[in-house]
Amino acid sequence: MADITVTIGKHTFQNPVFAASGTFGYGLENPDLVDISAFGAIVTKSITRQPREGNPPPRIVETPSGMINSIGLSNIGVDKYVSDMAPKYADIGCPVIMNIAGSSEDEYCEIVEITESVNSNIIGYEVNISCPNVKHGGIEFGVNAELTESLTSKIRKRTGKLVIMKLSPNVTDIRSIAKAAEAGGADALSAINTVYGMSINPHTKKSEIYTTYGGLSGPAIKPVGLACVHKVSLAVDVPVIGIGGITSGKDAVEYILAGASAIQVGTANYRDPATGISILDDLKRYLAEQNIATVAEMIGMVETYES
Amino acid sequence: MADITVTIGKHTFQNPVFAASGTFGYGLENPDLVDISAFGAIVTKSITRQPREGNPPPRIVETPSGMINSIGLSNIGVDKYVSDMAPKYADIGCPVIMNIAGSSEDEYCEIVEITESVNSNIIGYEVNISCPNVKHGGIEFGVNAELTESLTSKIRKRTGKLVIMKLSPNVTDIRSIAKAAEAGGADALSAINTVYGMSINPHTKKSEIYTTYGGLSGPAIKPVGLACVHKVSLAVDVPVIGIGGITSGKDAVEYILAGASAIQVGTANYRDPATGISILDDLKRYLAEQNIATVAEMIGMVETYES
Amino acid sequence: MKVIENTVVKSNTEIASGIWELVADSPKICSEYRGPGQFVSILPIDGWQHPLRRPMSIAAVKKSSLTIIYKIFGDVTSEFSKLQKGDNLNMLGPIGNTFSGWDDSGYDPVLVGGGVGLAPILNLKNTCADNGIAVAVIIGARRGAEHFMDHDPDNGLWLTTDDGSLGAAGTVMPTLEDVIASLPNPRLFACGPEPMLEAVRDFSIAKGIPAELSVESYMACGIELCQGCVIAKPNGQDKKNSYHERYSLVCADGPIYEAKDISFG
Amino acid sequence: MKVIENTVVKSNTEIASGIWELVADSPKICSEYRGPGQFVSILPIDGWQHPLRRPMSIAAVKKSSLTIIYKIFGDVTSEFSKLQKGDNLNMLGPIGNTFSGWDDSGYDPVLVGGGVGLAPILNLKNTCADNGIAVAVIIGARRGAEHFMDHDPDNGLWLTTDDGSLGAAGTVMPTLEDVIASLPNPRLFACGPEPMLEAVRDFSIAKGIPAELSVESYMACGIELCQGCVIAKPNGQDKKNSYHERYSLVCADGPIYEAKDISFG
Ligand SMILES: Cc1cc2nc3c(=O)[nH]c(=O)nc-3n(C[C@H](O)[C@H](O)[C@H](O)COP(=O)(O)OP(=O)(O)OC[C@H]3O[C@@H](n4cnc5c(N)ncnc54)[C@H](O)[C@@H]3O)c2cc1C
Ligand SMILES: Cc1cc2nc3c(=O)[nH]c(=O)nc-3n(C[C@H](O)[C@H](O)[C@H](O)COP(=O)(O)OP(=O)(O)OC[C@H]3O[C@@H](n4cnc5c(N)ncnc54)[C@H](O)[C@@H]3O)c2cc1C
Ligand SMILES: Cc1cc2nc3c(=O)[nH]c(=O)nc-3n(C[C@H](O)[C@H](O)[C@H](O)COP(=O)(O)O)c2cc1C
Ligand SMILES: Cc1cc2nc3c(=O)[nH]c(=O)nc-3n(C[C@H](O)[C@H](O)[C@H](O)COP(=O)(O)O)c2cc1C
Ligand code: FES
Ligand code: FES
Repeated sequence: MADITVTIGKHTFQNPVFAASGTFGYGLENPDLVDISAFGAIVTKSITRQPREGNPPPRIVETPSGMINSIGLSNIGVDKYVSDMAPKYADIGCPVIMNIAGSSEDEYCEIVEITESVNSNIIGYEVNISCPNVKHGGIEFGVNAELTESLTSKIRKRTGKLVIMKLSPNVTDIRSIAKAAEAGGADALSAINTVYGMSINPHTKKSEIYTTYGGLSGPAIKPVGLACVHKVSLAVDVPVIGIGGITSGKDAVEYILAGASAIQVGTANYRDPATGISILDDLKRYLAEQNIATVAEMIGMVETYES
Repeated sequence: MADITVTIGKHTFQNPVFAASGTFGYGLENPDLVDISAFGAIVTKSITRQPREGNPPPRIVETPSGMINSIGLSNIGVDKYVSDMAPKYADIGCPVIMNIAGSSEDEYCEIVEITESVNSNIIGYEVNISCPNVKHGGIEFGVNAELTESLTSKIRKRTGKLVIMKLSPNVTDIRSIAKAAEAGGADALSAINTVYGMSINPHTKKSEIYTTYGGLSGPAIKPVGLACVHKVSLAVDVPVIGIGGITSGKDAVEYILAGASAIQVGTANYRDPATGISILDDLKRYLAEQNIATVAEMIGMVETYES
Repeated sequence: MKVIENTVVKSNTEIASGIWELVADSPKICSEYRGPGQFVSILPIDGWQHPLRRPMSIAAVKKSSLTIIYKIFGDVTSEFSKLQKGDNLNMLGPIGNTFSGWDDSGYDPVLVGGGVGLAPILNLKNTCADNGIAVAVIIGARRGAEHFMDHDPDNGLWLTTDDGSLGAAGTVMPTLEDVIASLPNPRLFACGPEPMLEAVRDFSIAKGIPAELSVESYMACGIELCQGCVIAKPNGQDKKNSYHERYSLVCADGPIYEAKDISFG
Repeated sequence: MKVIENTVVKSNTEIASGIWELVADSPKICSEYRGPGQFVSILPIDGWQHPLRRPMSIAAVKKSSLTIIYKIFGDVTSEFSKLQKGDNLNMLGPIGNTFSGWDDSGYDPVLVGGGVGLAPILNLKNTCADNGIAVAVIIGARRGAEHFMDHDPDNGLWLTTDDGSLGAAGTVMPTLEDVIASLPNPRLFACGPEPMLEAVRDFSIAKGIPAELSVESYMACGIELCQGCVIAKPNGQDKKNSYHERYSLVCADGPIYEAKDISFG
């Protein structure tokens, strides 16, 4: 059988299929529906310094092959996360990556410091600098290379765990942000977070999302995520984690060929939180059919016409 | 019956439904399939200074609720356009907007000068500064506010006809580009051109587009176009023409409510070049049902929760 | 416990204008079912064009048969209406809490339903009947063609129509006032469009009558993952740093709420 | 003239493993049809999930009946296979040019088809038969189950399979060489997968035998609007500022090309 392990920073994951932030809760909500130990890793909902209610409804609307959300980082806050959730990860059989968001460098740093101060099974941080539906939820970092580098290096100083910066596609030049994160000391980059989108109800003439603009996700954005991952993976040396519209093994293969060392399943979890497991089965079948011995050698293997 | 005329610059159009550049040829290809005189206006394929073959195949691939193209501005060039095509517009019963693209200010200006030097039924220019699949096809202007303003003012100086700048969604801040185009003297802005996208064939492991990245269009990008149009229409005083994933009257209504004075139908023409006509019928029915007297009063009428 | 089950359609029929009843063989979900008020979330059958499951109240559970009643609203419900006996339909459920107190002999249950809010009300009505509990039922619709039951006040079933074409003219509210006038200890159970729920809510609070409302909200998951399905709680507004005090997750804490515990946009 | 027509399915049957034949009532397109080689472009039936029409060669036209033969390849052709008698199918056509010279009595037509390239070859074969023209036909497939005709060299029909399970083993090329050996003035007509077309092309050029190939390319519109469906022309490579000299639009100038006029990626 093919070797499906992948290495990011100093961690080797049993497989490259992760669950994406905000689409898998804290990993503890549906033990009966999904065997979490089958995943390469799970990434938690963004955790902030203080608990947050999130945005008023409507927070969700469906669009063609996609959906817009504006949850507004609703979460229990780092204190409660560290005291109530983190201990439960002791025996879930799957590495947990904590996604964090903040409105200032201090806030991000405090979250890391608090988490580092306790013993936990959290193996690293995915830093959300790309949330499109909260005014001060990190996006001001994600669109600015200098701020990205500075924030990355401050977090880097505070932890020996994995530091993964999560990039926004809503920028003119994602490569420059990616390079800044790498320069700041990131172990890896995740791409992409959601794309700015809007939807209107023609009957009520109202915006279908409270914050007017929200984040577009799902199959509709798969081509956008693939382009970003390919660009970023050529621009940096650290591993890239591919996200955006992944629903099948075929999609996962496209992302890995484009340059992703691992992938995250987002919106598809809402139809079935076990989607990641069927993706993994598809991926294994693909490797067998194609006689590919390791996932590692597939990474970035896409053949382009021009270079 | 409701008044469906809309005014852009000094032109009043019989209705707000236009055909989008690159999806309706030169407007002359399929006289039997579509009654072109029913449209508010048609926008031609981008015309360049010299004829262009365009990119090598593959140029097209389907994606979930969308498609990626990388045509590479294949066109007959301005000289032939002005001599062979423009005269045919004398009696097609529909205003024609000429879309132009170039790799330098001079090129754009020469195209305008050549076109201005002859008598024609062309009522204005839509300036493509947002083509994602040609290295020097205008996108370097569309991502830079200063270059946008300078190019707009140079074109403005050369024509009394409509000048419409066509914006790219692939930027961090579309408002700043929009404001620059307005400052440069544009009569109107079109938004959006296609979104960067990529697709890979897992069996061949090849890029499905020759240029690796192409432009994503179709229903998948409707939420992106709507968000851009809403943002831009709040940022500038000139009219905005909404484009992106419009397939139905419902879609057109959403764009107008978001702030579009007119809309363009793109990818949907490939299924049926008469889509614009059915959109118009839907729109009229909507106005009647909602007791709205004029399209003009609908523009930007969306009710948002926050302001 | 919630399960995802590939159910098998047993029947799918139009029971009133634009209103369909679908019965599916669904042994796993049925065995987890806890009572009227719960719902399932159904996978669209057109691939990924519509990424989100559609929540639908459970209208009946009989052995391994699960019934839903749905109104053709848009693309996905239109597709559902084409399903035929033997086709598969992927459901997630049962989701949510249940109506409570209807089996408390100190009360006289009054059930109010309207539009697609009919399913859980019918379910509760039939469950009460099975348990020998007498109830009053009021069902509203815009016009007679949308009703599929008979106006039969003598047997405790009142129909209303906005256009007066069947039963009492007007909304359910005047009929509700009439009905409770003769009941010593009414307890309300309502499900229907938001204006109806709001009217029932305000009325029940004003009169001090206990009421349970089944509410709807836009859902991406139905299983506490997305945080999308929130409804505002009137009593939790002011906390500065709080979580789930101002907003409640309908898929986890609902869809049944006491009238005083929710407010409408 | 091209038309868009809402055709009505008359039959839809699996004629070989994964290969389906669909007959539709299509009076408008049939009345515009000009001969073997032309194709239609068919609207997917799952809404906008698949935005692009699917090009399919015309396999036969009889009065107002139009036949296509399709292979289940992906989502859209899978959906097509579920169509039933009476269902609608929206087609745009007829598109493209036709095979030529097959009715020239100076030549001996040899038809070569493979995979989904079968449809136009069958069409040409039957049209020749209707016109009393004798032809040799060679059809290739990977395995016997993909064939639906009988290997019958005595009547001018050769089948080949890659795995040798039916007819001659191997590709169509050895059989083609055998067949033309006995013909005074062969003229080739081919449609099939790219490797087959390339082999026929190279062979015909090497032997100086005239050949027409029906090619495929990815199409967004089929009506000259998108400029997507290009194929490279070997003779137009060097112009600096040219339009449609290096690339030809398959939907406008094809799908039939003389072998020497095209090159493959
Ligand atoms: C708890 C609950 C129970 C419900 N029970 C029933 C029932 O018993 N019978 C019935 O006919 N309907 C019921 N609904 C409503 C039903 O889910 C919608 O009518 C259905 O989703 C419409 O889908 P559509 O594609 O046909 O229409 P669309 O055109 O997609 O949508 C029309 C409207 O349906 C609603 N809707 C669409 N998608 C969702 C979603 N993912 N989550 C919530 N709402 C959505 C929105 O209000 C939307 O504006 C219930 C909803 C909820 C939340
Ligand atoms: C001129 C022409 C004639 C054809 N005639 C036939 C025929 O007679 N019988 C037959 O079975 N097939 C024919 N094809 C091929 C047929 O169009 C594809 O098999 C079909 O589109 C597959 O669709 P799908 O959704 O099932 O598969 P998908 O999974 O979408 O696609 C599989 C492959 O089909 C091709 N394809 C998909 N969309 C298009 C498109 N819009 N334009 C062109 N190719 C596309 C691509 O190569 C793609 O990789 C023809 C193609 C062309 C260009
Ligand atoms: C409802 C919802 C909530 C999300 N919440 C978060 C979040 O809290 N933090 C974060 O970094 N990303 C969040 N995301 C983004 C996803 O992790 C992912 O980047 C994005 O949805 C694209 O992947 P997909 O198309 O597979 O969903 C959220 C996405 C959705 C749909
Ligand atoms: C095949 C194709 C070719 C296009 N060519 C041009 C072009 O030449 N010039 C231009 O300004 N826009 C071009 N566009 C962009 C469209 O005009 C439009 O902005 C975009 O497709 C979004 O609209 P849609 O989703 O309705 O297609 C092209 C789009 C497609 C799909
Ligand atoms: S529907 Fe997703 S949390 Fe309730
Ligand atoms: S398919 Fe669009 S130009 Fe040929």
